[in-house]
Amino acid sequence: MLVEHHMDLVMSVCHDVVVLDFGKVIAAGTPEQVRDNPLVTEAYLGADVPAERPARRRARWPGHERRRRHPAGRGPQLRLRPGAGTAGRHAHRPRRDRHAVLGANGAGKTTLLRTLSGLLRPTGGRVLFDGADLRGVRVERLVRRGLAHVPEGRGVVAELTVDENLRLGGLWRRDRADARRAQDEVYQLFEPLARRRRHAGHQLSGGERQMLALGRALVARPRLLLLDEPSLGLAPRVTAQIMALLRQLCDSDGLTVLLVEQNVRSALSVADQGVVMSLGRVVMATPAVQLRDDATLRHAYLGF
Amino acid sequence: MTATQPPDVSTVAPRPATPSPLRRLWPGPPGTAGARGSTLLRHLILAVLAGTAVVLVTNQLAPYQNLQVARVCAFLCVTAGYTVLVGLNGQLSLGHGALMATGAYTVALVQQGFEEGAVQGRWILPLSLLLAVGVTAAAGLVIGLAAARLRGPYLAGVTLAVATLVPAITTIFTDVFNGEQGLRFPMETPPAFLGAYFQPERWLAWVALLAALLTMLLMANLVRSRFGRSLRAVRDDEVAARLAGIHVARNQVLAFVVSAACAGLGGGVYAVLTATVAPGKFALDLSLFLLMAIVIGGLGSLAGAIWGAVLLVALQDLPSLITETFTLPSGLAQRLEGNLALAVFGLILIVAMLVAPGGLQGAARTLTARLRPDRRAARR
Amino acid sequence: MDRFLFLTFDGLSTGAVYAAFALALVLIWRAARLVNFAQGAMAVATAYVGYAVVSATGSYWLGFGAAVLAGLALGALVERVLMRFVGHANPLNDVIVALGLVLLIQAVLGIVFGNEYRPAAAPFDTDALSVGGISAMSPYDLWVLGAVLAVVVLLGLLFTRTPIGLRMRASAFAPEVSRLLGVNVGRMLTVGWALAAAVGALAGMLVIPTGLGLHPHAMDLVFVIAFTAAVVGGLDSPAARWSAACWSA
Amino acid sequence: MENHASHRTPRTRGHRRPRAAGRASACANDEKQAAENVPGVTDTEVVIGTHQPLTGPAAAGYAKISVATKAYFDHVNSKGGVNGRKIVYKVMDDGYNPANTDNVVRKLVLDDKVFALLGGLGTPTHTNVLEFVKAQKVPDLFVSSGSRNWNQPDKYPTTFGWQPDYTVEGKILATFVKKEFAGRKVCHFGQNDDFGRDSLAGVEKVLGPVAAKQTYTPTNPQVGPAIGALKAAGCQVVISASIPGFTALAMGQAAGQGFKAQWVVSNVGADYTTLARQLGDKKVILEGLLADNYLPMANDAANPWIQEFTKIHQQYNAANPLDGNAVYGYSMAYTFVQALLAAGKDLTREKLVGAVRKGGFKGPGLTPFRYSDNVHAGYSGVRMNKVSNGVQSYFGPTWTTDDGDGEVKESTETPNAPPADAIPTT
Repeated sequence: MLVEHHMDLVMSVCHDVVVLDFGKVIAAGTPEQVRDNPLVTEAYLGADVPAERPARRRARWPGHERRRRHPAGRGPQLRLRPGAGTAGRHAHRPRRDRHAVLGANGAGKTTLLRTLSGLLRPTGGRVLFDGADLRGVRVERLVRRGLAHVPEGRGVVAELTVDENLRLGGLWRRDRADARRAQDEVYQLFEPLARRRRHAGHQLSGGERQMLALGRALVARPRLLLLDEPSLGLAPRVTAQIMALLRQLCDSDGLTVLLVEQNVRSALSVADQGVVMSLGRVVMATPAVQLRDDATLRHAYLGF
Repeated sequence: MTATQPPDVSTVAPRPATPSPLRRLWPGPPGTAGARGSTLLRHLILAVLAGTAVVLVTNQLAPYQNLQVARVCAFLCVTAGYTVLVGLNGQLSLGHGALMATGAYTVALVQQGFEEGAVQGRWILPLSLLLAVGVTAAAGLVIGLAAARLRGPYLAGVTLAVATLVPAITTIFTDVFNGEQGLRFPMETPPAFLGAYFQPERWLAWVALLAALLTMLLMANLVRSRFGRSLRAVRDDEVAARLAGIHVARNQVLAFVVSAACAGLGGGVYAVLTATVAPGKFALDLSLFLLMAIVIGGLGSLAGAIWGAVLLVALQDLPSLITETFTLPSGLAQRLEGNLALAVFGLILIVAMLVAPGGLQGAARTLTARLRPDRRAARR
Repeated sequence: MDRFLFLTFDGLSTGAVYAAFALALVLIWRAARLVNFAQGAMAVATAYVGYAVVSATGSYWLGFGAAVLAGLALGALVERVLMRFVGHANPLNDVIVALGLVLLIQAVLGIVFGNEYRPAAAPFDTDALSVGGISAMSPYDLWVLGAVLAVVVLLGLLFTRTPIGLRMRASAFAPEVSRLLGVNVGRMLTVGWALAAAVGALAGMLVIPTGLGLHPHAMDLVFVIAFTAAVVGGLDSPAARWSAACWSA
Repeated sequence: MENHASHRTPRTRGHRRPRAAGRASACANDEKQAAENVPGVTDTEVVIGTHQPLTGPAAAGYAKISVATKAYFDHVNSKGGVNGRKIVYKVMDDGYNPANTDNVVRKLVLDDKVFALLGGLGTPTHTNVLEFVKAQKVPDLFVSSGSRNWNQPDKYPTTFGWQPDYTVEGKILATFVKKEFAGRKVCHFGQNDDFGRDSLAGVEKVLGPVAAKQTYTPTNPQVGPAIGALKAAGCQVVISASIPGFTALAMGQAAGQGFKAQWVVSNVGADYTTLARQLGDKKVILEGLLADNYLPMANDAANPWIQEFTKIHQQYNAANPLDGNAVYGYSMAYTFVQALLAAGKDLTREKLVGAVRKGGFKGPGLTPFRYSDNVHAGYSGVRMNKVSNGVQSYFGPTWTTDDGDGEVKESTETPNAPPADAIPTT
């Protein structure tokens, strides 16, 4: 018996496949049967994000009125040159505001983000942000330059309260008043958090933790947001809400988002640009629309 | 690198019922029973060779050097078992000095009992050592049972308390243990057939050597046995070990008992070497020095245990060596005496940990690997 | 009954010192996940500094301040030049380096000051005050209790009420996340060590006048008791630690 | 090698093991050693050794004894040594840890091949090497401790004590207390080893059971509870067998608890200079302290012995104060030189042991030695002293007794004058 996430492997090795989703068997049969099951596709790729914005109210990027627009009217430019990262990657120049990095387990997506934010040291190449090389800049300084990274597993400090977690996000800022404001805005944006201010991080649900991690990153008023698997372990509806919010944040402001996702469909529903990685390399970078709509392409690069 | 192609499922044919491929992935030579037999044999040959070599060497040594050989062997009994516990099973005990004390006091009390009863015989020594192993193993069981629920610094804390409590017990039950002054029993003398002028220290070295070889032999086989593998499994991942069918708590308790038994034997031999025991010999520093010895030797490695045992003995001679080597003005000399050696030792510890955290054995391994051209080529 | 009361009061101030020392151990445990076996030796070293200042200036309070400052400096120094470079792959490495440091510090103290007990003056009378014919606590005991209480309250405020306290807690619990949020985790570690060593120095200054005097090994027993108390009480639960410290006293 | 083999053959015949080659060389070594001259003695040198707590918790004060002993030997060597031999005094640090004592004594005897051991310090430490010393037949002179262990000529024929043993001292202190504090409640405070036990035994021989007795462990400075118990028992006189650190601690605690009793302390822990140093500002509580001693007081500048010792001290040991520890070291070294002289020019271990057994040494001490063929104990008594106005000085008679049931009597010994340069001539 094999418990696996990686579909390539599963398809090549197994005769019988059973797919579980939240503890329920949603499909069983030969690999072919399973692959064609729409429920499986949804579980794996995620449901389509609803087209309309959340009805309650317009999501607002905290402080977007005050934010200085980037001179080019866009977010900062991110360059990845060949050789960057552990195995060397193809050149990749995202030119839009939202980039989804896609790929199977072990493709190097998380490594890419960790290299960008300096948690890992690149073996070669450069990491340019706003034209400046980020190599050699200490991780804790990057947030001052406008780069926020929400790590995989959400990174909520479980021992601290919601309020302390949020405060932590703005501690580095000299403008205490604005940090305070940003914090209030996050509470407005994520109402569940406001209700649980005094609760410790470990008392929150998965969705609340994701909100908290995202909100905490926003308190820093970043220009580039690196998001690692925000949908991991979340109910599809919560994922949808978060994706919608991301889209709004980018639209309403010059925030550039680099999103790492396994949940391909929801990621592509948000992204302008899709970047596919495999075995540590960027194998394709193309507009998200193309990846989303072209089944052959998706099939070829993402295994479905 | 090209894009990953979707798999062609049709080519995957049903496989015939062959033995699980996992079987082949499992490391180890084919034919397990035969392999184990040969391991035992290999270790046995190695032990006999090593023993013969050391015996030959002891014949050439002066009394004091033989005593040092004996001391190394006594400490080796302890460090071998200790390194298995800390290095392979991942349980940090700071109480092994106290376990040595248990063995040592058992030997002393047994021998004193026979002395008072005017019983003599060459069997008293092996019997008292056997009892020392038994009693210490029982003490190890008690501590191990408590320790099986504790991890990391908590275990260290409890065993540290043991290390300070056991010497204190001797001052509380003064009638039995004679407080700080400890117990004395008759010196072990060479058997008559070796001749009246046989060097007593050489005989002591042989006794200690036998104990050390026995311990090393048992430990070497244990490390490569099923039990040894489960020790490592528990250290690396308790949950995985549990899933693999290992009874984690039992495994840990057993590791503690085995290691305690070794400490008991070592402590017993150590007591025999001087024919005395006293709580001051098994104070907290001994436990800490034992730990340093196995860590500097290289945790979890039996060869490292030898390094550690040698280090422990060398350490005792360091102070006099340093003060003899340098002649200093008397005022300064008084302050340097003793202190300088400790300072040097502390510095060595720190530097060793920073430069060679794998211990001496790790450093030796790296060095030999570097010196061997074939390995180097293979690495490129 | 008199004696019982006396022992209770006597135990209270001794327990407070042990608790303060245990607190120093816990501070480093929380900040760096290691038990600082050199805590006792470091505290003795700072006490030597303190008493050197006392004998030079004649003022206990200057010496006391100097000891605490020396604690801050020594803690930061040990973290910056030593512990930072220890490989943390094996937690034992920290233990060994700390033990090496113990030997080194005690030997250096022995070389510089000699291996003899030096008198350590107490700032207050150590004679017990008599309340209704029962000798209860001495002014010195009161000072000890007050000082420890003040330290605990101040540390509590520091950790819960100030940005640096929040930073320290965050970097202890989740160092990587904290770095991503702009917290200089390395610096927080240094601050943690400095604070812990200062608390240890304070405990040393409080306990040494009640013992045999100033000596390179003066804190050995205190360390063992405090460590046992800290572990029995739970390195991660402050309330239990207090009761354990009082119990062990 | 060949000649040795011929000696050996009859002894080992029939028991030979296969490893003949190895054994042959082994026995050659052994016999060569046995045939050698007296260890540690040449025409120009005699090497002796000792174990001392130069570091560790017992180093306080006691570390200065061996320094003084060495200074005295330097002095003697500068005047030509003893019988033309210079004394080489090897001092090994054992940190008061018995495990180290084992090691350093074996190193001294087996490796450095010392002629004799002199003044090994400490009861728990030296107890550990008795069996070894006996097996090696090394003269083990003047152990620096008042335990009665050293006085077992049948069991340990080469070991000798030097200072008055704790039972002798206890008997004399108790006799004094019985006389001066008749009717008072007398209690005992002691170290929980031979020191405390032997002292208590001596006290109870004279006084009968004491009203209360408490002990302390030298590794634990918490003496509060023990002192509290003595106070609770209503003690009016406390006879204390404690080392200096604990005398100071106990008296400090007693003052702290408002426990006002007369302290009568063993000479081991009653050196005023040491106590005052430790108590600092609180040294006033030492006023009226009663203690005993058997050597000239270090502060007695009029004493001819102290005058001689001061000269030696200034030349060879100026870095340290001339206190009780230094006087101890000088006096013991003086006795050793006497024994060495008495052993004669053709020095052997047997002769040295014989010379001490013969006894009759006269030196700085106030009482005679007890050495004889069946007594290996040193000084036979003490004299009381008292601290007044910060000065510790003798008063009253000198008493002597034995460690058995012998009565305590006043000594008739007249003080000896030191020889020229304080170097014995006979």
